Amino acid sequence: MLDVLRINLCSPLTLSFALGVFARLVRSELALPRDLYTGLSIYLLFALGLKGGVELSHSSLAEISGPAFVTVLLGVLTPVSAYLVLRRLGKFSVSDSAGIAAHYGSVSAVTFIAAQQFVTSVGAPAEGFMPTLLTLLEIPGIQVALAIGAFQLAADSKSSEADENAVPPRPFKEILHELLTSRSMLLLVGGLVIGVAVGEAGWKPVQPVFEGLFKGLLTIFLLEMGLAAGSRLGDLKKAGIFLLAFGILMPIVHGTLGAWLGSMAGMSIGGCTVLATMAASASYIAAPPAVRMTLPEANPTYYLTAALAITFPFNLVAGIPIYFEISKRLCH
Amino acid sequence: MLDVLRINLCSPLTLSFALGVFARLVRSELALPRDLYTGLSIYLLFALGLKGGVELSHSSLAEISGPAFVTVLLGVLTPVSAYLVLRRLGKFSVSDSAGIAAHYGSVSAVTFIAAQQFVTSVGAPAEGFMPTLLTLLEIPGIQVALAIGAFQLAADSKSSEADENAVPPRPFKEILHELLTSRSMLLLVGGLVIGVAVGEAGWKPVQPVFEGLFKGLLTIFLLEMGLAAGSRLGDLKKAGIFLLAFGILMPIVHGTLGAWLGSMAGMSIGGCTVLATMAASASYIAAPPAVRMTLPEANPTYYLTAALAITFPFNLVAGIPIYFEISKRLCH
Amino acid sequence: MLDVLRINLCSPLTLSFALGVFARLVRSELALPRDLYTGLSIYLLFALGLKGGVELSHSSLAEISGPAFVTVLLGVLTPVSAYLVLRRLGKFSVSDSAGIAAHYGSVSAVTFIAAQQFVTSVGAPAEGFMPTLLTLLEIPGIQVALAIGAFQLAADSKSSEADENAVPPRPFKEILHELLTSRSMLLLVGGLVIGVAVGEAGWKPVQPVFEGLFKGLLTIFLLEMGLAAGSRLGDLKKAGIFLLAFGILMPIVHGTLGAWLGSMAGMSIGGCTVLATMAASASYIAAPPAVRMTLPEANPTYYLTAALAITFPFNLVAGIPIYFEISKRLCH
Amino acid sequence: MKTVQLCLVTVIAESILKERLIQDVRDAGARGFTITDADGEGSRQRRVGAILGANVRLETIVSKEVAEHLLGILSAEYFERFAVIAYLSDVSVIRGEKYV
Amino acid sequence: MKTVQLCLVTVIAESILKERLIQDVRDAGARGFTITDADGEGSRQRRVGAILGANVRLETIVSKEVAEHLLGILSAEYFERFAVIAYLSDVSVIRGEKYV
Amino acid sequence: MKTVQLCLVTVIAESILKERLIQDVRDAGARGFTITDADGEGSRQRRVGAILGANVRLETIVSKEVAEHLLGILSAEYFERFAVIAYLSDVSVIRGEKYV
Ligand SMILES: Nc1ncnc2c1ncn2[C@@H]1O[C@H](COP(=O)(O)O)[C@@H](O)[C@H]1O
Ligand SMILES: Nc1ncnc2c1ncn2[C@@H]1O[C@H](COP(=O)(O)O)[C@@H](O)[C@H]1O
Ligand SMILES: Nc1ncnc2c1ncn2[C@@H]1O[C@H](COP(=O)(O)O)[C@@H](O)[C@H]1O
Ligand code: NA
Ligand code: NA
Ligand code: NA
Repeated sequence: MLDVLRINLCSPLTLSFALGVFARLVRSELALPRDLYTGLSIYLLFALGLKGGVELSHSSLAEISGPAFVTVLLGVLTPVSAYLVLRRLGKFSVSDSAGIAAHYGSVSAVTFIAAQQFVTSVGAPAEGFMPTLLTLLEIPGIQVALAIGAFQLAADSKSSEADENAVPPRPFKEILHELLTSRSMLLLVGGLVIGVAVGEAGWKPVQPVFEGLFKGLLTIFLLEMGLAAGSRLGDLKKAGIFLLAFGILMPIVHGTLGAWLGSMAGMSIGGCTVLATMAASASYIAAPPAVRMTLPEANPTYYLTAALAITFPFNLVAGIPIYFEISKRLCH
Repeated sequence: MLDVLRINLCSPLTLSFALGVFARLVRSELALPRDLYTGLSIYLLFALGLKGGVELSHSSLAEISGPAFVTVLLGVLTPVSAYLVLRRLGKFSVSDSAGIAAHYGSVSAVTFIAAQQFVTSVGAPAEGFMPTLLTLLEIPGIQVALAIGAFQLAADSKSSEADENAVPPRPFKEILHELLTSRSMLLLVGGLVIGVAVGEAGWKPVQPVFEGLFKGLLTIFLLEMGLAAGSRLGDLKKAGIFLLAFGILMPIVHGTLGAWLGSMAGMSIGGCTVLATMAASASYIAAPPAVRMTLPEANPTYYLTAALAITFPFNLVAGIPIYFEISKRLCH
Repeated sequence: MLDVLRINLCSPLTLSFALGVFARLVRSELALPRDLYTGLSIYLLFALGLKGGVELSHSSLAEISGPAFVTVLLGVLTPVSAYLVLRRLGKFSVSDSAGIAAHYGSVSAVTFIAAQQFVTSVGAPAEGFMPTLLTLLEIPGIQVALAIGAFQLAADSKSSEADENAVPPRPFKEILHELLTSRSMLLLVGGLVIGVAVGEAGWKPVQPVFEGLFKGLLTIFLLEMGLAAGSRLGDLKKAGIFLLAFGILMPIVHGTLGAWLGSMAGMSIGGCTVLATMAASASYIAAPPAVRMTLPEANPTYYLTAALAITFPFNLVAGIPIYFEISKRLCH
Repeated sequence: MKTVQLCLVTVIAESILKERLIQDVRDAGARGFTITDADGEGSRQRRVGAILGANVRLETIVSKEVAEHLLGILSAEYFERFAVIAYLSDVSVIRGEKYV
Repeated sequence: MKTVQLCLVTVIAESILKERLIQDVRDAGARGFTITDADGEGSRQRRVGAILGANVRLETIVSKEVAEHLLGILSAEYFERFAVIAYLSDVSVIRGEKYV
Repeated sequence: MKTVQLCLVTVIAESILKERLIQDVRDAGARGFTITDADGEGSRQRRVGAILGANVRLETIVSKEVAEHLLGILSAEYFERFAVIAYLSDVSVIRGEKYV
């Protein structure tokens, strides 16, 4: 376990995230150009899809159906559990609860990648179709949480948030369209399809870019993530002790659930670990804009701080190894 | 032939172009940052030049002179044929005809690269000096077409486009200077010269970037090309059926001409295919700004739609294999 | 010696710098997007630090202490010598002298890299801890020169530059903070620490990006440096003959001093050459903004032209080989 | 040269609203607009950087009526909930007919 | 603080004209200018993206005369054929002499 | 819609001053600001490109008093030594209380 933690802590990924946080703490002017950030996230999502597609071309529908089912199940369960905890125990407003829940119902691609790297490095690689599961998990969670929010707000008409004179112009099909055609979905799914279509033969010539550069560019991306997280540390106190606990305990609950469902679906230890990490992770690429647009009353400080400054580093440093240990016990 | 088509269709290049078009069709907000586009085109042109230079350092003047001559010949013939077809048959205005002809007289670097990839993948690599021919073909066609346009406009003084009170400030040497010092020329020619100077020894250390990453980055570039083409599909009806036919048939004519002249100059099947593709392709890097500046009355919708949304995908998908088949018959 | 010069001249680095200068001379519109420049410099500094850190993890404190000491010594001596020459012989104003001295007291990362490449290519690689010395030399020189400037300005209160009603808001600790938390320092030192922490094991997966792409991306960066230098050539006459001589002779003096101190500290020929180059080089990443902020009266035309358009190309083309010859004689 | 007095409406808003604002501007009857990227700070915290994007700055030259209409839409839809401000200034243009 | 009333000319134009506009601004007698990148839409279609570039937004603070002169150049050279608009507004500056 | 007349201060400055200017704007009492990147040319040479960065364009809507105060700070600290200009224009906003 300790050794496993070491592997994780001493990876360039974790450390360059830490460097980014540090840079903000010492009030450095270090910043990645915005276009570089956009370019890197486009690259990472597309590469993820392509590689996943090539690997998918080796696996049969039979193998996937089970894991796919439990993944969608996680996409429904996790936002609900997150919402209830935040609303009932945390006493957050409907909008805030639904907004945060949307992030924890979806999945963080970077955390997913870190988990993939981890299981490979400890010699328990995950199934080839994991990126496919990633695309399955990305959207439902957001939709479910936003639906809960909209429904609740409509319900308690006495609440100050009742007069929805701005939400009508945001019908659900519009939100769904935005999510389905969002950059991350298009690049992931598009990459998957292309990967399946071209197979190993077509993959070879582009492999140097989409596989060879992957970890290095991810390291640079994590520097930027660290900068973004670092600039949110100041908001931790605003977020409060409850959200801090939530950002650490909720992932463990969701992770355990994910590992268990994964083992039910007969996945390998590596696969369970990655699925657990997906369930435990909080999205900060697809979810934030969707929530901002649809639940503007939800306070971004809460969901961004929780997802980016609490849960992401927790998963990166301690979460993934924990989910690995849990998976080991569940998939004997 | 079918197999050849498959190779071409299932390449990541073609498919990520298609993904870009698809993204526009579903009205996705996916977009590459402008600086990424610029950076990628700078990389592609420079890498093209460097690699070409290194290969050029292996070939003798004797080998090149013939192919070089027919290339320049193509640079004079293709814009004239294009202009006449557009003006006489298509009844386009002088400016529009000259503007479109400038694009078809020049060459598309990306189409050129795709042809290079193709002939290599079918085991008929082109001569090492092809990038040199590319630089020879880029400019003359634009110049010739712009000259025709300016001359015609000056001639029929009764035409509404006669009062050239804005063209005088655009003397030809100025336009020529712009073209010769344009980004694409400098990077291509500069790369060639550097490549020749450093040779294999100097090439080795930079090869991982300028060769290793080439196809992968080109794939990303084609995603952007697809986005640009996709956003022009709406203009297809404005462009009209004639331009649609022109964008497919003119390349075949120019391609056949190119293949034939190539075989006359004793080039290999691969070389003829690439030369044919160059002749058949329409520039959308060097030509558009030159035409916009010099013939502002020419409607960009026509030349951009024809070059980018019709001819480019046609060549990418069907054109190149066709020129290959033609070349096979012409050279032996 | 001649052969050595050839190696240096025919490297893609030197030639693409030359291409950039040429592009400006022919008034081309070629320009790298600003974000690309920023991205590349972030990459180069971070990669430099990482690689240095991994190598540092192999060397002992004992080996480093001597070289580290002479490096800091150079950081104190070179700005002073530069200041005195400029003020006494060059009759430059206090601000201009201090401003230029700050650049020559610090070090140019790109020149450092070129020197590293050079000694490797001639088969006399430098010690693994050189990047550590780079970080030691970057800041002191700037600080010393700015201190001299501020002190002098305070002193001669009759000088027109006396009324320092703008400098008070720039206390030294603020300047020091800016320098210590500057992008280049954070990435270099951060990279070093990460490199040491992850060691060879963690380095492997990111090596393709941070080592494999290094020379190629540096080539592109030098294209931009060439463009920047080229756009300053016009200022050469404003800079005047003295600054031209200074930009060539001062480096030779500092280089000789560096080589000698290096040999005193028992460094290898390669190490002495690189240390000499560091002493001889003039910073144009860390120094310019620091000087601009702190000594606004100093004319940027002087320090930028001297550092970028005179000393940098001189070192790149002739300086490095010269320091190598000197080092060969000193470290028998 | 004969110029016409028109109204320049400048809107600064968080960037995720970009496409919606463009639609609102068209709906309000504007004949054109210009957009630039921007950072900023206001009653809400400093808007920079990656995750949620920064701001956009949208300018449109319109008639007094269209300006009024646009301000109406903006304050109804955005002012309370989103990081959005808008201000009016007088500008003179030639080819006045182009904008109304 | 004593301020002077001057004329701010803002020009929005398709980006390939950038260098030509800068020359025109200098020729018209302006002592300086500021340029930012922009997207936009007008009588011609939405100007974004890669191939032909988008727009530039050029500002220059000048005297009434220079402003008139500049508008003259712009409408003669560009208004019909290119995607270009220009508008005037009043601004007050200190150091008025700097701009004329 | 009821609007209030306020003062728009636009500052164009070399980009290394960005953080210092933001501080000055806050100190002067502004409630917010908007910043865009810009290139430019003036009495000092053309400001573009890499080494020292180009310009930033900062806008802040403030009361007449704050505007006066801000101009005072700017001219004391920057006008002589740095590439900085500033100008005032009148704008009308709704929610006037937001800015003062
Ligand atoms: N007083 C102001 N002057 C200029 N821009 C402002 C001002 N107040 C707000 N803004 C801009 O409007 C955006 C949203 O404002 P707010 O909703 O107050 O956070 C900010 O991010 C700024 O870019
Ligand atoms: N009414 C307007 N308000 C603001 N900007 C405009 C307006 N009309 C046009 N523009 C800008 O000027 C550019 C050229 O306009 P046009 O020639 O009408 O296409 C457009 O791309 C817009 O950026
Ligand atoms: N007359 C002007 N109109 C618009 N912007 C100007 C003007 N003069 C100067 N500027 C801007 O202010 C910056 C600094 O001006 P200067 O200190 O005169 O070099 C320049 O880089 C321009 O961006
Ligand atoms: Na999750
Ligand atoms: Na052609
Ligand atoms: Na030095």
